[in-house]
Amino acid sequence: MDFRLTPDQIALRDAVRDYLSAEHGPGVLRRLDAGDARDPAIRDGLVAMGLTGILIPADRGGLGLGLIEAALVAIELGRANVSEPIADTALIAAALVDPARQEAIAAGTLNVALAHPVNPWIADLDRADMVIGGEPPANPIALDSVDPLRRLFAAGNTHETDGLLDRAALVTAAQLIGGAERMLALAIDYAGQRVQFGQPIGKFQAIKHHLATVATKIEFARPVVLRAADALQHGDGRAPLHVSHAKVAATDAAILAAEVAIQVHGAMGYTYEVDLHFWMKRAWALAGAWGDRAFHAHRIERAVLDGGAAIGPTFTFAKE
Amino acid sequence: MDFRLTPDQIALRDAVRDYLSAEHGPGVLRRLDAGDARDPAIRDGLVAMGLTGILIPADRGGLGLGLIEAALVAIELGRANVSEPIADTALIAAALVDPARQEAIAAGTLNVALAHPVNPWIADLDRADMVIGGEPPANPIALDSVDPLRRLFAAGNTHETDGLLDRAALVTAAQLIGGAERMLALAIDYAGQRVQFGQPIGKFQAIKHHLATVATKIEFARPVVLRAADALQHGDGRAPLHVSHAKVAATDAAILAAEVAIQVHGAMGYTYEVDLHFWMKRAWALAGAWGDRAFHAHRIERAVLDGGAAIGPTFTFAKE
Amino acid sequence: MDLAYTPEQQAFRAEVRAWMAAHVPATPLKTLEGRAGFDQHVEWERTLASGNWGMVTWPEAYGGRGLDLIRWLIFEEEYWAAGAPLRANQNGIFLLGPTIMEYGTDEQKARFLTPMAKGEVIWAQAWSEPDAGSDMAAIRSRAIRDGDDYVISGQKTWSSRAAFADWCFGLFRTDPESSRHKGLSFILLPLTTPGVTVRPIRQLHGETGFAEIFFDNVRVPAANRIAAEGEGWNVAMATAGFERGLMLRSPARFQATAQRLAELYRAHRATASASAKDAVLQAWMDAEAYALNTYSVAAQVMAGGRIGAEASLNKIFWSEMDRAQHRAAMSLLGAVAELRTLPDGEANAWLEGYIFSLSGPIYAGSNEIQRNIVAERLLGLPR
Amino acid sequence: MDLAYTPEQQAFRAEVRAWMAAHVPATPLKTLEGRAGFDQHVEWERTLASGNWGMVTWPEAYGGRGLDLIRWLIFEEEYWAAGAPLRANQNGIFLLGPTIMEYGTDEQKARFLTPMAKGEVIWAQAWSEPDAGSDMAAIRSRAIRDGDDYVISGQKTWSSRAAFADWCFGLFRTDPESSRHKGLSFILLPLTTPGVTVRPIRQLHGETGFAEIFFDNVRVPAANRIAAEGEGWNVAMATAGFERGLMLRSPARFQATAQRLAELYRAHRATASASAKDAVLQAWMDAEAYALNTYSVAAQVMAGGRIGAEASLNKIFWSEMDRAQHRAAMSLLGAVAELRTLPDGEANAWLEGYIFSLSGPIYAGSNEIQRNIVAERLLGLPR
Repeated sequence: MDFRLTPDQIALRDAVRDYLSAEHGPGVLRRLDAGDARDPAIRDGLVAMGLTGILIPADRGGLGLGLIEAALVAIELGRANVSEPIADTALIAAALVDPARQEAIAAGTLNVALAHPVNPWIADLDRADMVIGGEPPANPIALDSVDPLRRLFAAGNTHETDGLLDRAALVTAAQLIGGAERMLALAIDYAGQRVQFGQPIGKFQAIKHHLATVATKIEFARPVVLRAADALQHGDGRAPLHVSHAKVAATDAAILAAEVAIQVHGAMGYTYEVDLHFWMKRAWALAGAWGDRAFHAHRIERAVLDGGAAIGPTFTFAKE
Repeated sequence: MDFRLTPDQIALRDAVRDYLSAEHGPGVLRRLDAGDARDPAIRDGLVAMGLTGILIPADRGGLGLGLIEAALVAIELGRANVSEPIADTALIAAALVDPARQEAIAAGTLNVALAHPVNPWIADLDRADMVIGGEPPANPIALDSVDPLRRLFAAGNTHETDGLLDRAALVTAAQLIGGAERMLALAIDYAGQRVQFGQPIGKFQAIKHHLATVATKIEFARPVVLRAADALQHGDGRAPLHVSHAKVAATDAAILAAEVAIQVHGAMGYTYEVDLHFWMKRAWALAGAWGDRAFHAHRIERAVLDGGAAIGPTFTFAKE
Repeated sequence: MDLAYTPEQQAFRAEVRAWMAAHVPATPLKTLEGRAGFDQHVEWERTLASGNWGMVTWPEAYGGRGLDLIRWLIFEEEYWAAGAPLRANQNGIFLLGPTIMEYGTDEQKARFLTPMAKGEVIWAQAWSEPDAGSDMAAIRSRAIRDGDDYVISGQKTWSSRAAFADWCFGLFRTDPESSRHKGLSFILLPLTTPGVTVRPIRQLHGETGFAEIFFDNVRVPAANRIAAEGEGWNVAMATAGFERGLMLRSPARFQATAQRLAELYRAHRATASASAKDAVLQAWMDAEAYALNTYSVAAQVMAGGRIGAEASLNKIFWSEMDRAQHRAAMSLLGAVAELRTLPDGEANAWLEGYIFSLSGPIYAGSNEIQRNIVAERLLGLPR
Repeated sequence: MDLAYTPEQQAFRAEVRAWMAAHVPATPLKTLEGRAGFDQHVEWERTLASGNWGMVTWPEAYGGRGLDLIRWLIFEEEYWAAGAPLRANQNGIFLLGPTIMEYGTDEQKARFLTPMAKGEVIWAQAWSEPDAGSDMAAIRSRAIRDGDDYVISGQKTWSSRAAFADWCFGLFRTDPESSRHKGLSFILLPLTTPGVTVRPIRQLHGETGFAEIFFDNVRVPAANRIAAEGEGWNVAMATAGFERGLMLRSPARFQATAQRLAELYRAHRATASASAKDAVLQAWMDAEAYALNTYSVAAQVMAGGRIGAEASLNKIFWSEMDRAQHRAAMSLLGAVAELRTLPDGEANAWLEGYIFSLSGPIYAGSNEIQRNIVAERLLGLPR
C-alpha cells in the first residue's frame, strides 16, 4: 500500500509536462484555433516521446505501462489543452485492439476514433483509420462544439464495447483535472497582476477564498482519479463505481474552477484576449463526454443507495 | 396591485415589535430556560395587545384582520423567539373553530393545541383546552426537543383537518423569517465588536460576504411568505404551492443564517453565554415542523414538474 | 397589501398582449452582436415606438405613456412571454434615460429622451477603462475644458453596443489634478465625432458584444455634460444603481427561463440526476422570489421610496440565479450541451445563455463589490 | 503507486479487528463531557493500553508499536468500524505527543510520552484566550521567569477536556515586553497546581465540553517548557499543523457516517427530497475522497515529506464535509430531527453530531483563516 507515484511515474509526468509546457503553450492554441485545429507536428512530437505506446507492451513497440501512467499523461494533456486524438487512440483504444494494431498505434501510424451509445458524436472521425464501437457514417456530418479545438461528427450506429466506456471516462476525468489545475493557475497569475483599488486583486480576501475553495476541490478530486485508474488497471469489480466517482469529482472541480477563474478575471475573462477561454470550453465539452454527471451519479446511486455494494473503509481499495 | 404593507399593517408590526423588544429580550429567554419555559405574564401581555383576536371578527371580540397580519405578527414572534402557544391558538386555530370558541380565543381563555399526521408531536398539549386534528393521548408523554423553550408531547391518533396544514406551515415559515433576521442581526452586532488581528472582524471581507449572502437569502424569502399569506387568505387554488414555497425558502434562509451566524461568532457562538443558540435551536426545530423540506419540495415538484400547473408571470398572483 | 391586479391593469395586459401578438417578429432576429442583427433590432425598436411602447413609464412628453411601475412590469411580462427580441436600446432607456430624467436640464431632457424612446438614437456605455473595471474611480480618460467645449483623450473599454451604436455616455476626468472620485464629469457624445475610434472586442464565444473606444482629442460641447462639472461620480453612481436595480433584469425573463427549464427537465426526466432536479426546482422558486421581490420594490418606489444599496441585493440574486439556471440546463443536456447547434437543428440557446450568464456576476459591478456594498451600507459593518 | 495491502497489513487488520471485537464495550459509554462518562473513557484508554494500542505509530520505548502510518490508518478503520469510544486522550496522543516527539528533550520524551500512550495522564489544551481566538498571536497570559520556575498569570479558554483532565499544555508570554508571535513559550503543567482554577463552559447544547482556566501566580518548573524560551510560536504552529492535518480526523469516521447516512436514506427513500438524495451521494463521494487523500498524504509523510499548509486544505474539507453530512441527516429526519431522543428510544446522534459539526469550521483555526493560509502559502497570492 503506497499511494505515492513511483520515481518512474514522476519522471514520465514531468517529461510530458515539460515538453508540453515548452512546445504547446497558448500561442499554439491560438494558431490552431485560427487554422484547422490540428497540426501534424504536434502529433509527431507526442509520438516521438513514445506516448502513443504507453499502454502497449514493449515487444510491440510500446512502453508497457498501465492506466496510472495513462491517467498521469491525460492530466498533462488536459493541463496543456492538447486536442490531438492521441488520448483516444493511445490512452483508450490501445488496450482494446489486436496486437498488430497495437504495434501500429505505438508507431504512430494508426488513429482510432471511438463511438459509444453514450455519446451523440465521434471525435476526430475525419482522420481516423478505424472506429471502435460503431459504424462510421457514410457521409460524416461535422458538429459545431463550443470548443474550437474539438472536431466532432454525428455518430451513426453505435454499440457498446467492453471496457471502452470506463477507460474513456477515466481518461476524460484525468483531462478535466489537468484543465482545472491550469484554470486555477491562470486565475492565480491574473489575481497577482491585476491592480484595482490600489492593490493586486489577489490581496482581497474574497478572491483568496474563492481560489482556496477551488484548490480544495481539486486536491480532493485528484486521488479519486488515481484510485479509479488503479482499480480499472487491476480489474477490480468496483472499478465502474470508482470511475464514475472520478468523472463526477473531476467534472465538478473543473466546472467550479472555470466559474471562479472567469470571475477572478473579470471582464477580461470574457474575451479572447486572455487564454482562459480555451480551458473553460474544454471543461464544458468534457463535462458531458463519456457519460454526463447524471449518468455517473446514477451508477454511484445504484451501488451506494440501491445496491448490495458494501461501503466503508475496507472497500476503499481493490484487492483486500 | 400594491405589495406595500398598509399603514395599519406597519403600525401593527411595529407595535408588536416594540412591545416584544421591550418585554421579551434575551433575559426573558434565559429565565424561561431556567424555569418551566412558560410564563403567564407573557401570555397575558400578548392577550392585552389583542393578538389572540387577530383573525377573529370584531363582533366576536377580535381585530378582524387576515393572514397577512397574522404572518407579520408571526415574523415578530420569531424575531423575539416567543414560545407561547399564541401562534398555534391565535394565528392558526382561530380560523378553524366555531364562533363561541373564537370569542374565547380572542378573550384569551381558550388554548388550542394542534395535531396533524405530518407531525409526530403535539406542542403545548399540557396546557391546551382542546386539540384540533387528533385525540389527545390519555397519558401524554413529554418529548425532549433541542429547543429548551418548546414543550412537545407524543401525538396519539391524528387526522387531517381542512386548512390546518397550510395555515400552520405559513405561520411556521413566518416565524423562521423573523428568526433568520434576528440571527443576522446578532451576527452583525458581534462582528462589529469582536476584535481579532487588531480590528473588528466585521472589517474582514470574508465576514462581510458571508453576512451579505445571508441578507440576500432573507430578502428574497420574505416576499414569498407574504405572497403565500395573501394567496391563502384569498382561497387561491395555488395557495398550497405558494405555502410550500414559503416554507422551503424560509427554512433555507434560517438554516443558512444559523450556520453563518455561529461561524461569525466563532467559539462564543458555541456557548450558552451569547444568545444566538436560542434562535438556532428554534430554527432547527421549526425546519421540520408542519411539513419538512422534503414534504414541501414534493408539493412544489408535483405542481411544477409533474403538474398541469402552468408557471410563468401571469400565475404569480392569485386573482388575475 | 393588495396583490390583485385592477381591471385597468388587466386591460392593459390584454392590450400589450394583443399588440405583441400582432407585431413580434415570427422568426427570431439575428444576433444583436453583428451588423445585420443589430439593424434588425433597431428596426424592432422603431416598430415598438410606432406603438408607443418604447418606455411606458416615461412621461408622454418624452415619448412614453406616463404609466407606473406595475404597468411596466406587466408590459415586461407580456413582452418576454411573447418572445420579443432583446432591446438594442437598453443602455438608453434603462440607464441613461433615468439619469437624464434625474440630473439633466429641461433642454437636455427634450433633446435626448424622445429620440431615445423612439429608438432613433442607440446608446453605448463608456464607463470602464483598462485599469478601471470594478474600481471605477481609477478612471484616467481626460476631458479638458477649452472654451465652450471639452477635449477628450483616453480609452474606454467593455462598452456594450459601442460597435454599432450612435452615441455614448460616460465618465471623464475634467480636473486633471484630481484623483479617485473627485473631478469627474458625466458627458455624452456621438460616436461619429472626429477623433473617436471604436475597436470591437472579440468575446470568448467569438461574438463582439462590447468594444474599446479610443478618444484622440475629441471635441465635445460642454452642453453635453450632465449635471455640474466634477459631479460625475454621483451621477454615475445613480446610473449604476439603475443598472443593478429594478430595470436591468425584469423578472419575466427569469420566469420564462424557469419554465423552459422545467420543460427541459420533463424531456430528460428518465435520466436526470437528483442534483439537476433539485436545481430545476430551485430555479422555479428563485424566479418566483425574484418576481415577488420586484413587485415589492416597485411598490416602494411608486410610493416615493428610492432604491439604494438594496439594488446590490438584487444584482447578487439575479446574476447568481441566472448562472444556476443555465448551469442546471447544461447538466440536463449532458453530452449535447457542448454543441452550438442541437441535433434538432436549433441553436443551443442554453449554451449561449450559460456563457452569457457567467458575465452576470462580473458586470455592472462585480458581485464581490456588491457584497461589500450590502455589508457596509445595508448591514452597517465597518469599512 | 501500489494500492494493495500487503499480507502483513491484512494480518494486522485481522489482529486489530479481533482485539476490538473482544474488548470494545458492548454498551455505549456515557458522554465524555460529564464526570462519570469521562472516567469510563479513561478506563477505556487503559484497556486500550493493556493491548498496547495506545498509539501504534509511537516507538516501542514510549508505549507504542513502532508501526507506520498505513497501519495507523488500518487501526483507525477497525477502531471506528468496531464502534469503539471517542479517545479521551486525543489532545495528548494526536497533538502534544507529536510535538514532544519533535521538540522535546530525551528526558521530556521519557517523562511524558509513555504515560500518555498508557492513558495514565489525560491532557487538556490551553491555547485560546478571550481575546486570542483565531488571532492566537494576541496571547496575553504571562509566564515570568523566577529562578528555575515560571510564574504564570492569566486566563485561557475553550480548553477542551480541561474540566476533568490531569495536565494542560499551552502558550504563554515569557517575555513581557514582546508582542505578537515573539516572546512566547510552550509550557506544560498539572491542572492540580496551586493557583489553577478550572471553570467549565456551558455549551449551547448544555454540555460542558470545554472550560476556562484561570492562572493566579501558578509556579511551574522551567523543565516543563518544550523547546527554547521564546520559541513557543513555532512549536505551537507545528502542534496546530498536527491538529489540522492527518491525525485529528481519521477518514474511517467519515466513511462510517456516510454509510449510516446511506442507511438513513434507505429508511426515508419514499419521502426524501432530491436535494437530500444528492447530499447523501455527495457525502459518500466526499468520505471516499477524504480517505484517498489521507492515504496519499500518509504515503508522502512516510517518505519523509512534511505536512505544511496542505493541512489547511484538509481542515477545510473535513469540517465542511462533516457539517454537510449531518445537515443531510437532519433533513432526512424531518420532523423528528429536533428531538434529542428519537421515537425508537435511541439518542438522536444525528442532532448531536450536527451541533458538534458546526464547531468544525471554527476550531483549530477557523476556515476563514485556513483559506487565507491556502491562498497565501500554497497558491502564492499576495498577503
